[in-house]
This record gives sequence, structure tokens and C-alpha cells, in this order.
Amino acid sequence: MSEAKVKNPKLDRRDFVSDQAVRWCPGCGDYAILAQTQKVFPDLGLDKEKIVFISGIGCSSRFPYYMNTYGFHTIHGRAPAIASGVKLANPDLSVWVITGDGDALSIGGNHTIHLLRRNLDVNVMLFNNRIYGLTKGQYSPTSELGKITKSTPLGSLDRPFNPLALALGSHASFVARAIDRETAHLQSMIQRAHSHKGSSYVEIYQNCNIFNDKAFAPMTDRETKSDTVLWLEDKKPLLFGAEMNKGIIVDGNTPKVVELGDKWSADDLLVHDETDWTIAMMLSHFTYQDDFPNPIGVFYCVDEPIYEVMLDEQIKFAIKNKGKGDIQALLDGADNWVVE
Amino acid sequence: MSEAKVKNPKLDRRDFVSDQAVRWCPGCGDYAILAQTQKVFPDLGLDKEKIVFISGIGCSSRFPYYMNTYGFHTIHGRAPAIASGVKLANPDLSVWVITGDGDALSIGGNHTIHLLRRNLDVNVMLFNNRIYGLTKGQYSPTSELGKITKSTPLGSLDRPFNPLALALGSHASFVARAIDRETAHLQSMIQRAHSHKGSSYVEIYQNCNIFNDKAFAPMTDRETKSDTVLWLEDKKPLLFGAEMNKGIIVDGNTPKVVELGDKWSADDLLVHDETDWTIAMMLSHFTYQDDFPNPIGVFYCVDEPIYEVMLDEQIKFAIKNKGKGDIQALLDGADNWVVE
Amino acid sequence: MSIETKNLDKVVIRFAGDSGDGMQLTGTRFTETTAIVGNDLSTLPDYPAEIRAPAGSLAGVSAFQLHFSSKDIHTPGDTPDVLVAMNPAALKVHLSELIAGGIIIVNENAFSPKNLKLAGYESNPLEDGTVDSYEIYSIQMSTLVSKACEGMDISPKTVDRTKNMFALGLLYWIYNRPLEPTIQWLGKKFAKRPELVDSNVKALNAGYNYGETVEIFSARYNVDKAPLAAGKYRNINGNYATSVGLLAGSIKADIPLFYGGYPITPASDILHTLASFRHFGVKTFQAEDEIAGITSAIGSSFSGNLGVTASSGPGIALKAEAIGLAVIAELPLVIVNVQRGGPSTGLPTKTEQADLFQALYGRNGEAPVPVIAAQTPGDCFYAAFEACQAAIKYRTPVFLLTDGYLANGSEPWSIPNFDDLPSIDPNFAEQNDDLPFFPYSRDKKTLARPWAIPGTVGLEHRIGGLEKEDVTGNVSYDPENHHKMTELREQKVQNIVNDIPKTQVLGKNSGDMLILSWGGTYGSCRSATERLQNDGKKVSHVHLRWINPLPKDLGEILIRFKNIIIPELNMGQLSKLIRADYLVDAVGLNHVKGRPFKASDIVDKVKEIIG
Amino acid sequence: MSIETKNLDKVVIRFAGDSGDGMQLTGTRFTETTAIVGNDLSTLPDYPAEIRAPAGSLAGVSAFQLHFSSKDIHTPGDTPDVLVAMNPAALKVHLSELIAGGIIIVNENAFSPKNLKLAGYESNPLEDGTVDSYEIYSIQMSTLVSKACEGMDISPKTVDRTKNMFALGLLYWIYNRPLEPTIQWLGKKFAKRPELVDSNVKALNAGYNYGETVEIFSARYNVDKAPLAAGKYRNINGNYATSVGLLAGSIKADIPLFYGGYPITPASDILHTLASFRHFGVKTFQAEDEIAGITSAIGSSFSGNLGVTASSGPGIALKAEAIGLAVIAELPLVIVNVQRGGPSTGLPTKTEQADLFQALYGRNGEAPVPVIAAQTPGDCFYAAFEACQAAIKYRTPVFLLTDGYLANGSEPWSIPNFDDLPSIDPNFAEQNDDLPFFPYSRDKKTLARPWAIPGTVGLEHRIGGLEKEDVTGNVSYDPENHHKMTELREQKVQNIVNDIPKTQVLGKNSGDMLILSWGGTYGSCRSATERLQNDGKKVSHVHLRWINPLPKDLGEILIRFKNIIIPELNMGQLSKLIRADYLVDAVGLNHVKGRPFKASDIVDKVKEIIG
Ligand SMILES: Cc1ncc(C[n+]2csc(CCOP(=O)(O)OP(=O)(O)O)c2C)c(N)n1
Ligand SMILES: Cc1ncc(C[n+]2csc(CCOP(=O)(O)OP(=O)(O)O)c2C)c(N)n1
Ligand code: SF4
Ligand code: SF4
Ligand SMILES: [Mg+2]
Ligand SMILES: [Mg+2]
Repeated sequence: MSEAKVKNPKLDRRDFVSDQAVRWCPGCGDYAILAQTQKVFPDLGLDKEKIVFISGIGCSSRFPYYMNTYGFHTIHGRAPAIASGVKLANPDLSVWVITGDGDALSIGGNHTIHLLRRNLDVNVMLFNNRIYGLTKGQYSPTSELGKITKSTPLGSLDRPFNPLALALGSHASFVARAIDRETAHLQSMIQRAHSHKGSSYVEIYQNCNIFNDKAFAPMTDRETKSDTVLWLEDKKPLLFGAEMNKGIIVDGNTPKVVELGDKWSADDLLVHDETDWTIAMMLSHFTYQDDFPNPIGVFYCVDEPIYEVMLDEQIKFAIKNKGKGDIQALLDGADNWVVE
Repeated sequence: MSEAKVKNPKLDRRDFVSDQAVRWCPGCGDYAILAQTQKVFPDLGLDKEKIVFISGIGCSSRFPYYMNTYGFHTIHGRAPAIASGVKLANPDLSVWVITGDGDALSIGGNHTIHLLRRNLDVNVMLFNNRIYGLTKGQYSPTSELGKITKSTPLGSLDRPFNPLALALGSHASFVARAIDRETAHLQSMIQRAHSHKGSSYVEIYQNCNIFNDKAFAPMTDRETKSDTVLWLEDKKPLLFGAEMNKGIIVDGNTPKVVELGDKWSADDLLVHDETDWTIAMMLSHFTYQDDFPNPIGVFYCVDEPIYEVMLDEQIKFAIKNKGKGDIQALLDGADNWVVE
Repeated sequence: MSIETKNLDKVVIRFAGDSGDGMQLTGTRFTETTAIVGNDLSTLPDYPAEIRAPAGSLAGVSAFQLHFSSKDIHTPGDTPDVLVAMNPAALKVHLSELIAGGIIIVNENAFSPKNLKLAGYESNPLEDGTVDSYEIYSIQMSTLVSKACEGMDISPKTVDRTKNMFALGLLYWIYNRPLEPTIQWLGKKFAKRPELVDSNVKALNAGYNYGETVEIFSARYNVDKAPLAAGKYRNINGNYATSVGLLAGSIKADIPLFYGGYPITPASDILHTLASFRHFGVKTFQAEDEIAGITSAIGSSFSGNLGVTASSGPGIALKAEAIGLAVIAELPLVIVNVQRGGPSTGLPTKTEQADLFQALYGRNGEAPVPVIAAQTPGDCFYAAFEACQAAIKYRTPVFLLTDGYLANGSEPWSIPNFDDLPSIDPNFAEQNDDLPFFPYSRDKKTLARPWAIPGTVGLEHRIGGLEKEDVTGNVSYDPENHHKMTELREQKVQNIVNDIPKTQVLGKNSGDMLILSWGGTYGSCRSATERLQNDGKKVSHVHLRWINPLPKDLGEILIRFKNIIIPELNMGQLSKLIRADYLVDAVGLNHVKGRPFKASDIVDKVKEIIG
Repeated sequence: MSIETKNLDKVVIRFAGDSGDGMQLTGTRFTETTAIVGNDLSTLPDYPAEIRAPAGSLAGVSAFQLHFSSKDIHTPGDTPDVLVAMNPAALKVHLSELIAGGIIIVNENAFSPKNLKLAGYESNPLEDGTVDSYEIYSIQMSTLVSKACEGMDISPKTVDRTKNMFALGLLYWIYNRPLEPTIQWLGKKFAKRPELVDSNVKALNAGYNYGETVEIFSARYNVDKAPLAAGKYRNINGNYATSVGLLAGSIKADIPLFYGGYPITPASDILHTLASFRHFGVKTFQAEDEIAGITSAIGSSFSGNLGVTASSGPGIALKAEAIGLAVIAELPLVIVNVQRGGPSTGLPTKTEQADLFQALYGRNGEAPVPVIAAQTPGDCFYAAFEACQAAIKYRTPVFLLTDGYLANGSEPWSIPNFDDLPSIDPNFAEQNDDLPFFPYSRDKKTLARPWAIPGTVGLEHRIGGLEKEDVTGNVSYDPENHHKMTELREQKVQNIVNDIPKTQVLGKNSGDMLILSWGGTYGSCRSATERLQNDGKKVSHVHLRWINPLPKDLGEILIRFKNIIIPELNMGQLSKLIRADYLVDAVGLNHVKGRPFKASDIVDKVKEIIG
């Protein structure tokens, strides 16, 4: 997204609402994510016509229909690759990928990791409900081991991906997590994703109340959430708990949960640093581990070379070097001859 | 590979040499890897007929033709998925995947990470020459940024994958690296991969002397190698250098190279621990970083639940629970009626 | 007033309501009961979209059509006699297809201003004359079930959900069907929640008693048992029959069934069903995508299992490259395509037959694959079984085509005696110390190559996707060898023709018109043929199950008819094949509307041609 | 002894040697020189396997055939007149195809016992009578080049590598060709290594002088300029012509060219060539796989670039699902398939035409895609250009089929004047404040929909792979709409027929035999036709470039011939199509041998049929 001139600074939420009836199940977490997106987009300072939403297939992937911007609901798993083409063709566009845990991590796993590796300035919003919603409830690559679903009546046998560890292992330059129910925070993550130059990868925990209800309930229920969620803030110590009395230390190389008090004080805690890959990795590993709180927020954010910027430079360099391409000269070639 | 009874304990190297003429370019690193494999296999104590080599497409993927075992040279990128079927169909087999950096990390990236996540007891030997050999020299997902090749005459624009970080981010249970030229070590890595239960992932640096010659020369040249290679040994401090006078410490969370002497002694160094995911991750990050030596050896090795073992248990459980399936009863169904 | 009971030959009921109204379940229960009563029947579930639409909207309407009869029938019926509409949207969507003067039963409570608006009605159709020409029964079902459940300790919402049982009970009364099977089923289904058994049974009874008590119905109807051949029957749908057919194939071959696949509508139920067969030793592998689904299955076949994969159009497209590998590796494999509306994502929940060419030609190079298509829900069992037979006998991938209509539709099925099914010999290669082992030597009769599975001492060998040398299987770039191998692979597939029985002609062996069909249009074509024959037309019907190879005797049959019509739910794929192979001027009747033909579509077209 | 110079009409030379012997380079140089001399020519490079085989082995033999003439020619020649064999393996592999009594030139030094054994010769063929019936020149090329370079400060190995230049020089002498173009080329190629320029030039001269000095050659030959139409010519191969044709299309449409693809033999050179066009603003994207290759191209088209992808059979198979998306999204896209031998990995470096059905039908659902096939290496330019035109004009993916033979083969090419090529109007949609924007409204004539690209104010809209409602483009599950859209998509493709010129018949408009061809077999069919006509046979030739749609006037033409033969490098794909569409009893001549037809194959077959 290069500097877009804001022609209409008065856009509001309603400008981003399309005329299509929203077709998710009543109660689906997708509604909240859509609402927060529509709410925060006017603040991004983008011209509406420069925004493109690209999705694959899944419940979540219907999202583009509901945004009154350019949109393309494509095929299962391929949104990151399509978005790459969209962005490379016109780097001026603000390109958003909407995808699900099946779409992005099962069939589309390869495109996802390659997008992150290439670091195109594309923003990925991965709706993780830990289930295949659209196909009516099979387990997904983020479902917990032993998950009982239609396709695994005796429990699933594969260990889940940790979507953020995978992204970090692929050299993503911006990695974050949000929750459908934490609306203000979700908005801020969307904003951060937008401002980051390079691929932004935001996992959003999303409740599928039909096929995997309450998957994230411990993290959203009032009684439990302060103990299960670790809110990440850059340069702040990793504190959590209802009384902010628990924290994360690193013992050797191993992170541990401690209670503050006699033995430990806030000064002993690991201080979050969004530019530290090792910390990000460590934090990503907390997920699916019962004895750790689950981190929410920006795990990692660094500047890395951006694919389309370098491509543009290469084109400029080539033109400078060789002169702007002359098609007739190219057709003529180096060795030709004339028949009279 | 369950305990295979060794019917013919006298197998030797020649038993693993097939009758096919080897068709790699003279000088190719693949020869060394083949030779070490043929040398070490007799020591694995396996019956030859229980061994299966599965490959995709690439120079490296011709490998199965040369092993006098069962073999399947399949299609580009799909070896991990085919191997999964081979292993699930018959868990008694010792299944080896032979693949290249393009095969495993470009077109086959998704199958690779899913295999590792599922943790089938399959051994992956990834021949990484940082180039597409078979198609005559395009850059690969492990080629360094800016690589000039046929398809990138002005330099490649995408940051390379770090194959081990990616594997660790996918929850691989065994992750190691070897070099074609370090023959004894290579043999030991093959042996370790074999003995590990669960997916074993061994990246093997392999020189393609035609299209990417000397890619690993700093790590194999006598003059430089002691400064560029960090040999990993479990529970040993991370020491390297011609005089073993350099080492790795962790400062905060950040690894650093130090010279031993006044300030630092061997006791200050990070001690390698094959079961520590954070250390493995940190080490994987050294690759492509000029100021760090490149680690070779076992990065990570832990026991994790194995897919095919659990599948087998599930079948046994189901039979115990429901009785062995009765096909006539199934055909009859619950609601049927008789027409006289 | 005593209510008259009339006899009817056949009835078509369509249940329609909101996705949340349980119409599929209601339809299925009526079907099971009707099956037990002994009618012939045929069903057509119809859920419109992959995503649940907002309650009350047109997009959210779900329907289930059921045709039952005292005669032998073949389709879910062209036009419903009865429409059960649980809300205004359901009425709006389905009214136009109801037979003139047909019966409409609505839940009056649902006709609220909000729902009317959602359905796009400006005024209430129950009052503004819209339904005047029909026999309309407007019943406050919601009110009645809440009365029936009065005093129970369950939420009003839960009570309201039982209104489908009310409707079901009422229809049982109208069509004279027993309540017991449904009551038993409810008992099992909600075994752990007795209050739900109770409320649903109360609603069911309330519906039945409503018919009995309230004197608004002018008649009850009786539909006699159909004269089915003697035997044991059950109701079965296509996806279940396919799953069981595959299992039967693997048991008869005495090799484990391995299923590698990825969920997709409308094929997912095959994965679900097979996953529930762990006690048969069935291995289901939900892969990361369709490519891993098929390649894992190929790997399992290489290891000696019966590899199977299933998907629908878009997923099958992804398997194309791997199918080529199975062709050249000459390994057994069954590929099921439950066809849906295309192109691309298309109409995921609708039926179509437009993937025939994909099955025949959707790969690079000359890569022939046998293709069999099931003709009815129950035939899916036999077609799947035959696909397993051919795959194992000829060492080849085999395509089994079904479709959304067959997959979800159901019919009474004469249960086979498993022992009567033929056994299948996997004929694994064994070491022969006297002879060297050649992985591409061939059986003289079938041209099948040996299946030598890892673990067999002495048969270590290597195969792959590069062209193979005849006999040895070594990689070969020899021009003549390539040509020969291409012909061998083709000939091997053609050899299956020897296993295909003589083609059955329904009707005379010659005449004015031959209706030629394949796949799920069987029923409509057969019904149309019967109607035309009853009209005295010289029309016969031939239905194809194997499409590659085509039966030996097809050519002789075709030339004996003045006209040939090929009705297909595509733009003319079999037509093209038949025209090319037999140079006959076959005419297509081509609908791509996401639903089966009506028999009348075919009747009308044939009459248009032959007068 | 003064050496006679004979005039010849045409010569076919085959250079053959080890993969390391530089035969492709030698052939290419001879070709370039021959082009400059003004002969008509046609070439056939032939490298046998994807993997470099051990030096000296049969599998390692690489060859390059070149046909040049003073006449208008169309094929690389059926049988070589001259075989240059740089080692025993090359002799062994190629000898049988040499014309009776033809010339053989060998590097005697390479006929060592080791090499003889590697080639499978029991005794030395130069001595045991094997080559007695040929005109054999056994020359110690290695010795001679080492003498020529004596005293130079370069390694013996490097010197030995120049022996191909020796052979080239000798052939230049025999066929009376200038050395300068090659010397200049060497100067450029090794600009940074003058010692290599020097040694190679020395070897080249040595070869030339050898002919001049050593009195073993009985004759030199002269092949006059061919009577090419006036104009500027260059030599061009198919992959290069394709790349430039695509570029030309994008420049004429004034939109950037975006190429998304993944390397695969024999299509990779298109990626390589386009990657070198950065100064034209061309964006090449080497994707992680073929699926990302095509989908990124689709994304680029959505954004208003000209999206292009290229691959060969196995890679095209992977693109199937995405092609369906481009069909339903109705976006411009060019898909190039450089066909190679199949099925599966097949014969990666060999040519074949077996992916026609894949192009036409290799997807789920009814997903029509226009298909154009190039007929000669130079025609790849025009075919690519026309593919761009149709893609943009009709908003549709278009298949361009070439093949391994066209891709690597070359011919003199009359260079077009770029300004004379038609411009292409992308006709992007613009906001019209008076009218609402409908993404699926249509141009009345073409049926194309508007191309409204992101960034355009006021045209925000959403598309996707679910069936669209006519005009609005909203998701629709309506049965009649689906049928209508299916027909619209088909009709739109058929409309291209209006842009296809009248079919050219080579020969009379009626007769005993029509040879009908498509794609890379053009040259062989045309040569065969000319020979048959010269023999007085009533044979004509029609060549198809567009296969979907087929030209309007084809049917009328077909029925005027008693027989139709369709030679194809497949098992009869176009044949099937023609038989189905026109109900004519076209006969196939089908070779799948990994190489082009010989004109004589066709001549013989035609004579067999018409006598
Ligand atoms: C090629 C292909 N394979 C399979 C499908 C079926 N399918 C559609 S969405 C989906 C998974 C959806 O899961 P997820 O991405 O988690 O999205 P959610 O519905 O949960 O939002 C599947 C398997 C398809 N449409 N296309
Ligand atoms: C579907 C498909 N796409 C592309 C190819 C062409 N291809 C074969 S191997 C290869 C890459 C080889 O690179 P790598 O895996 O690194 O193996 P190497 O040759 O370097 O050992 C490619 C692109 C193919 N055979 N199939
Ligand atoms: S199925 Fe789940 S994810 Fe899909 S719309 Fe319904 S609640 Fe949301
Ligand atoms: S191209 Fe490279 S990797 Fe391939 S065989 Fe030759 S040296 Fe080895
Ligand atoms: Mg999901
Ligand atoms: Mg490589």
C-alpha cells in the first residue's frame, strides 16, 4: 500500500457494508470479525477502490462478499497465491487475504508459507475455528489431537499445527493473534497488520458455534480469561492473571510460569520484544500447552525486504541499464538477414 | 519399522546396489550420499524386502532406482504423501523419502510439513543443493536472496526458507543436518534417523557441481570448515573453530558467538540439548547468517505420538468395542423388511 | 363426519422449510417408515447452499422430496402432490412446482410480518388469494406443539423445534403410516436426553391426532405395498451404498481398504462412513488436500492395500496428475467422483453429470482409465464393487462416477447375500527362484502386470512415472517401446469389455427412438420410456453403466433405431462420445440446472422428435 | 586433385555426441549460419533424458538434426544424409536412421575400447564392416584440435572440448558456409575469456582447413539460397517465439505482462526468456508450484495485467481447478502447454500431441476454453499473439498448445513489422454515474463482460467461483440461471469463430483424400501432401490452428473429400472430435513415439488407403 491519496476522508463503517445478505449461522464468530473490520477500515485512511479482499473457500471465505470493496472469492487454499498476483500486478492496492484454518493450513499450507517467506505486503486474516465449518464439521489441522468429529469418530490422530510457530518458521515478518470476542484489540491488530510493510499474518480465534462451540471459551469467559490469556505488549514484562500476579520467566532456555511474590518480582519476568525471533518462537509454543497462558497480540514484527518493492526496483534498474524495451529491436534479434 | 526379524544378517553394501546405471553428472554430491546409504544400510539390521524408498522428481529423486530395495519414483513434490500411504498400509516397512529442496520445499512444501506434524515413522532425506538441478538450474526456495539463475537473471527476490526452522515450526520430532562430503557423519545421521520412532527429517547439503557449484564450499573446504561448521553433540557445549576456541553463548535470549579466553570459558557456553525446542530453533536460525557457524548434526529429537501406531490402536479398540466388523450385518442395516 | 380413505398409486410429497427446521430429518423419517410399509420409493434431498443462510430467508430454504408408490417407480417424481411449507420462504420457493390443485400444509405461526418480508411477500399469501387454487391447510403448528408439551421442563425454543415432528405426525395420519418406527428412532437418537424423546414424541402424536380429530381433512389416502421381488430390503442412499460397496470389494479381495481423501460436498459422507468402519480394519486418512488424498491411496496400493479416494469435481481436478501416475505405475486404485454442479466451485450442493469428460480425458498424455457410473442409489453398491474388481484384476485406477442426486437420494434396496458376491483374487506376485522377476511382464489374458508388494522376499523392484520398458519396467526412452506401452495400456482397459454383460434393451430391439442414458439419469429415462411405451410409441431404453470401455454390442443396437436421444445433465458429453465412436446422429437433451430430469422433460422431447 | 562442387537441393545433417560434447550448440551455430546464408531450414534438437547420463553411455547421447534447402521446406527431414558421430554411442544410436550410403563423420579418438564397451559394441564398428556401405570419414579430431592449440596456456581438457568446433568447421567447408558468424558469436560468448575464443576459433579453422587440405573428400556441396519472400528474416525457435508473441500482445494491449509459473521441461525457457524482459516491465514470478503459477496469474488479471502461465502436461494437470475459476470469473488469461510425452512424467524431453483433450476437457463441469495450436516454431509468435487477443477481447482463459518439437525446433522467420500488428483494446470498465455497475452484463456482440479493475473508483464489486447470476454477478443457485450461464459461457467461446479467417485448403477443394492436421505436425503433413500431389494423387491438406472453436467452414470442406486422414502424435484426439462434430469417417494415423512424423509415414499411409 503505497501512500494513497485520501480522496474521501469521510468514509464510515457503512461505506464498507455491501448490499449482500450475510449468510453465516446466527451466533457465528465471523459476524464479530466482519463488524470490527468494517468499523476499523475507515480509520486506515485508504481509498475504498484501492482495497481488495481475496479469500479461498470456507465459511470465513464468504467475507469478501460483505465488504463493499473489490473482492474475489476464489478456490480452496489458493488465496495467498491469487493475492500475490493481485499485489504484484498493482502494488498500489491494499490487499487482504481472508482464510480459514483449513483453507490456509490444510490445502493452502504451502501457499501460506511461501507468501510469508516472500514477504509481499499482503495482510492475512486467518479465521481459526479449529474445524472445517463449511463442509459441516470435520477436524482441521488446528484441531486438538483426539478430536472427535464426523471424519474422526474415534478421535483425530494428528498433532495440530501451531499456526504461529509455522509462520515464524517460514520467516514471517509480522505475526499476531486476536480473538473474535475482543473487539477493540481485534481492531488494533487489523490496524497493526495494515501499517506493517511486508506480509502480515494475524490468526483470529473464531468461535464456530455449530461445529466446534466453545473452542476458545476459556479465553473468552469472564471467569477464566484472565488466567488463560497472556496479553502481549511490546517492551512490557509478560504478566497475566486476574490480579496481574503471574508472569513468564526464562529458566535457562525454558520458559516457565511463576507467581509474583516472595520469590519473583516483575523485574525477573521476560520482557516482550516484538523484534526478537526467539521470544516470538517461545511464545508461539505456549498454545495447546495447558500449563501456559495463550498469548494474544503481536508476537513478532520486523522489517524485511519486500518482494514487490524489489521487483519494481529490478524493473527500474533494467530499464536504466538496457534502456526501455524496444519490441521491434527484440523481434529483429541480433542475427537477421534480408531477402530482397 | 517394528522389530524386523533379521533373516539374512550377512547383508553387505553390494546387496543394496541395484543393476541400474547411475545417471548423475560426474562429480555430483548425490553419489556420495548414495554410497554412504548403501554402506550404512547393512548395519540397520533390516530385511531388504522390508525397505521402501519413495521419491518425487528431481536429480536426487532418481535415488530409489539405485537402491536394490523396493522403490517408487513418483511425481514432483508428492513423496511424503505417497510414503504416508505406504507406511499406513503396512507399518512393518521401513520407509524412506528421498527428496530435493525444490521437491520437498517448493511444490511439496505442504506435504512435508503435514508429514512432520502427523509424525508417521517415515525417514526423510532432503538433498539440499539450493537449486533446481533436473530442470537445469533455476533458483530454489533455499537459494539465497539475490541468486542469479536462468529464471532470475537479475537476482531472486524471495528470502530463502530455512528448512530446519520450517520443520521445527511444523513440530517435527527429529530434525538433523548432514553434508555430502562428511561421510562418516552422514552415515551416523542416517542411522539416527532410522532409530528415531516418528518422522525423521534430515537435511543433507549436497553439491550440484553443474548449476550451483561450491554452494557449501566454505563448509567443506579444509581451510574454512572449522570456522563455518558447528558440530552438534548432545549435552556438549557449543564449541567450534580450528582450535575449538570459539563458542555460542546466550545473552538474554539472543545467541552470540564468543571467543574463549579471558572473558569466556567453555562453562559459559550454551550446552546443546536435543530435546530442547528453543535451542533447536535458535540453532536453526544460524543458517544464512554470516556471523554464525552453520550447525550440523541432530538439532532436535523427542518422542511424540506416532500416527500409524495410534491408528492401529484405534482399529484394535474398535474391534474390541464393537466386535470385528460383520459385513452381512452391515449390509442388512438396522431397519430392513422382508418381502415374501 | 367419517373420513373417506382413498387408494392412490403414488404420491409425491415435498417437505420444505428453513435450514433450521429439520426438513432433511423429517423427510428421512417419512422415507424409512414408507420403506418399512413396503412401498417403492425414491427421494431427492435438496439443500440449496453450502452456507447456512439467515433464518427465514429464501436462500435458507431446505427441501426433501419423496415419491412413494404401490408400483415400481424410478424417480423422486416430477411434480409434488403435497407441499409442506414450514415458513413463507419455503412456500415462495416451492409453490410454483406443486401440481395444479395440490395439497399445501403450512405452519401458520411462521407467517409473521418479518418472515413474509424475508421471503419477499408483500402481503400474506395465505390471505391474498395466492394459494386459492390449492387445497390449503394452514395450521398453527408452533402453538400446537407448545400446547402438547405444556408443563414439560424444557425451553420454548426446544419445544418449537419439534414442530417438524408435528408435521410428520400429520402426514403419517393422512397417508396411513405407523408412528412406531419413528418413536423407536427418536428413543435411540436422544437416548441420553429423555426429555427430547418425550417432547418429540408428543409433537408427533399431536400431529397425528390433529388429523384424526380436527375435521378439516376431506380424505385419507392409502398407498399399497409395491410388488417388489421377494427378499430382504432396506432403504439406502448412494453415498452409503458406495462406501459399503468399497468395503465389500476389499473384504472379497481379502486386503485392507485404505481411503485417502479430503472433505468436499457432496462426497464427504463417504469419508465419514468409512471412518466409522474401523472395526473392519478400514484405514481412513483425512489428508491435507486432494492430492495427498489420492497419492496416499496410491502409496497404499503400492504396499498392497486397496487404495481408494473420493471427491467431487474441483477435488478430482486436483488429482489429475496423480491419476496419470497410477495409470503408468499400473496399480489398483478406485477414484470416486460424486459429481456436483460446475464449473469451478459452481453449485456445490446440486447435482450434475458434467465430469464425464474429466474422468475420461482430464489428464496429460494418453492415460486411459476405465469409467463406471452408478445408475441408482442402490446401484452405487454394485458399481463400487465392480470398480474394485476391475481395479484389482487389471491393476489400474478405475473411475466410479456418481452424483449429488444419487449420493443423497435413496430407494428400497434388495439386500445382497454377501456370500453370493464373487470373490476377488488379488493375485499377489510371489518369488519364483527359477525365474527373474519382471514387474512389467503381463498376464496373457488381461494384460495385467504382477502386483509385487514390499515385504515380499526377492521381488525388490522399482517403478515410477517415466515411461517403462516393456517387461522389465526399466526406464526407457525408446520410441517404439513408448508406442507399444501406450497401446498396451489402452488395450488393457479395453479388455474389461469381456467382463461386461450383454446390454439390456428395455423395450423392442428396434424402433423409432432409442433413449440412451448413463449414470443418475437412469430413473428419469426409464420412467419416460415406460410412459412413452404406454402411449404406444416405439421407444426403447438402453442404460450404460460402463462408459470406458463401452459394451461390445452397443454399436449393433444403436443402428437398429431411427433416432437416438441422449439425455444428460451436461452439454452433451456422452453424445459426443457416441457420435464419434459409432458415427450415429445421436441428439442430446441437455439440462444443466442442478437437478435431475423430470421424466416429462424427456417424454416431451421424444414426442417432439418422433411425433 | 581439384575438388568438385556439386549443387544440392537439400541436405539433412544430424550432429550426435555425448551430452558433454556440445552438439546442441554445434547444431545451433550451423543453423544460424545457414539461416544467414539464406537457405530455408528446419531443426530438431533431441536430448534424450532429463538426467545427464555417464559420459559415453547410450543414454547420454544428445543429437541435433538440421534440414536446409534451396526450396521451401517444412520438416527437419525424414532421414539424415550426414551423421556426425562424436563417439561410438552416438553412432550406435543413430546409424540405423541414416540414409543408405550416407556420409558418416566420426571422431576416431573417441572410439576407445572403453567407449566401445559403453556403447555396447563388441568390436570396433569402424573396422568390422558395420559402416562399410556408407561414405565414412574417420578423423582424429581430438588429436587435431590439440595440435591446433599447441602452445596455448589452457588445459588439455579445455582443448578437447573444442572438438565440436572442429566438426563444425569441417562441415562449413563441405557445405560451403562462412566462418565469420560463428567467430563473431564465439567472441561475444566468451568475451571475458579470450583464451576460449582463441582455442575455439583455432579448432573451427582447423576443421575447415582439414577439409581444404586433406584430400579425402570427393566433393563439396552447394545449397543455394531458398526463394523466400522478400523481407527481413531471422532464425527463431518456438519457445522464444511464444515468449515474444506474449510480450507483443501485452504491448499492443498496453497492459503489463505478468507471468506466473513453475519450471518444467520443455516449457522452462518461456520463463527464462520472459525473465530477461524486465526492461519491458515484464513481471515474472517463479511460484512455489503450478497452482500458484496460474492462480497468481489469475490474480494479476483481476488487477488488470495480462496474466500468463506456461507449463507442460503434468503441470497443466495441476492447473485444472484454477482454469475453471478463470472460466467462471471470466478473466483474461493465457495458458501455454508445451506438450511432451505422457502419461505422468512420461518422456519429458520428447514431443507429443496428447494433451489436446486435456486442454478441451480437463476440468470439472462445463468449462469451455478456447484452444489454439501453433503450427511451426515461428507461428508460435502469432498463435501466442492471437491467444492474447482472444483472452482480452472475450475475457476468457485461452489455451495455447505448442510441443517439444516446436519449442526447441527452429526455422527462418519473416520478422513482422510491429506497427503492422493490430492493437488490442483492453476496454477497461469505467464508472458511469448514471448507471449502476453490473459485473456480469455483456457486450452484445462478443458476450464479453466488463473488466473492472481494482483502483477504479465506483466499480467496487465481488466475483468468485460460485455460479453467478446473469448480469448482476451475485451468487445464484437458480436452476434456469445456471443453465443460461452455462450456455452463455459456451456461446462466448464459440463467438471467436467470427475472428477466424476462412480455412485454407492446400490443393484442390475436393478429391480422394484430405489430410487434416493440427499443431506441430503441420510441416510433415504439408511435405507429405506436396509429395503426394507431385505423385499425381488427388490429395489436399487442411491445417487447423483454432481447435475450439473449429472454423465455420470446416464441415463443408470435409464432405467434399472421399477420405479424411488425421495424423496425430496421440491415439486419435482430433479424430474423435471431428468424427463427433461432423459425423465423417475420418481415419487416424497415430504415432506416440516421442518424435515428429516423417513425411514418408504419412505418404505411405495415404497411398495405402487411396492406392
Ligand atoms: C478443492 C476443494 N476441496 C475441498 C473443498 C471443500 N471445502 C470447502 S471449505 C473446506 C474447509 C473449510 O474449513 P476452513 O478453511 O477452516 O473454513 P471455515 O469453514 O471453518 O471457516 C473444504 C474442505 C473445496 N471447496 N474445494
Ligand atoms: C508437476 C511438475 N512440475 C514441474 C516439474 C519439473 N521439475 C522436475 S524436478 C524439478 C525441481 C528439482 O529440484 P530439486 O527438488 O531441488 O531436485 P534436484 O534436481 O536439485 O535434486 C522441477 C521443477 C515436474 N516434473 N512436475
Ligand atoms: S458453520 Fe460455524 S464457522 Fe460456519 S457460519 Fe456456521 S458457525 Fe460460522
Ligand atoms: S544437475 Fe547438479 S544435482 Fe543434478 S545430477 Fe548434475 S550435478 Fe547432480
Ligand atoms: Mg475453520
Ligand atoms: Mg535441488
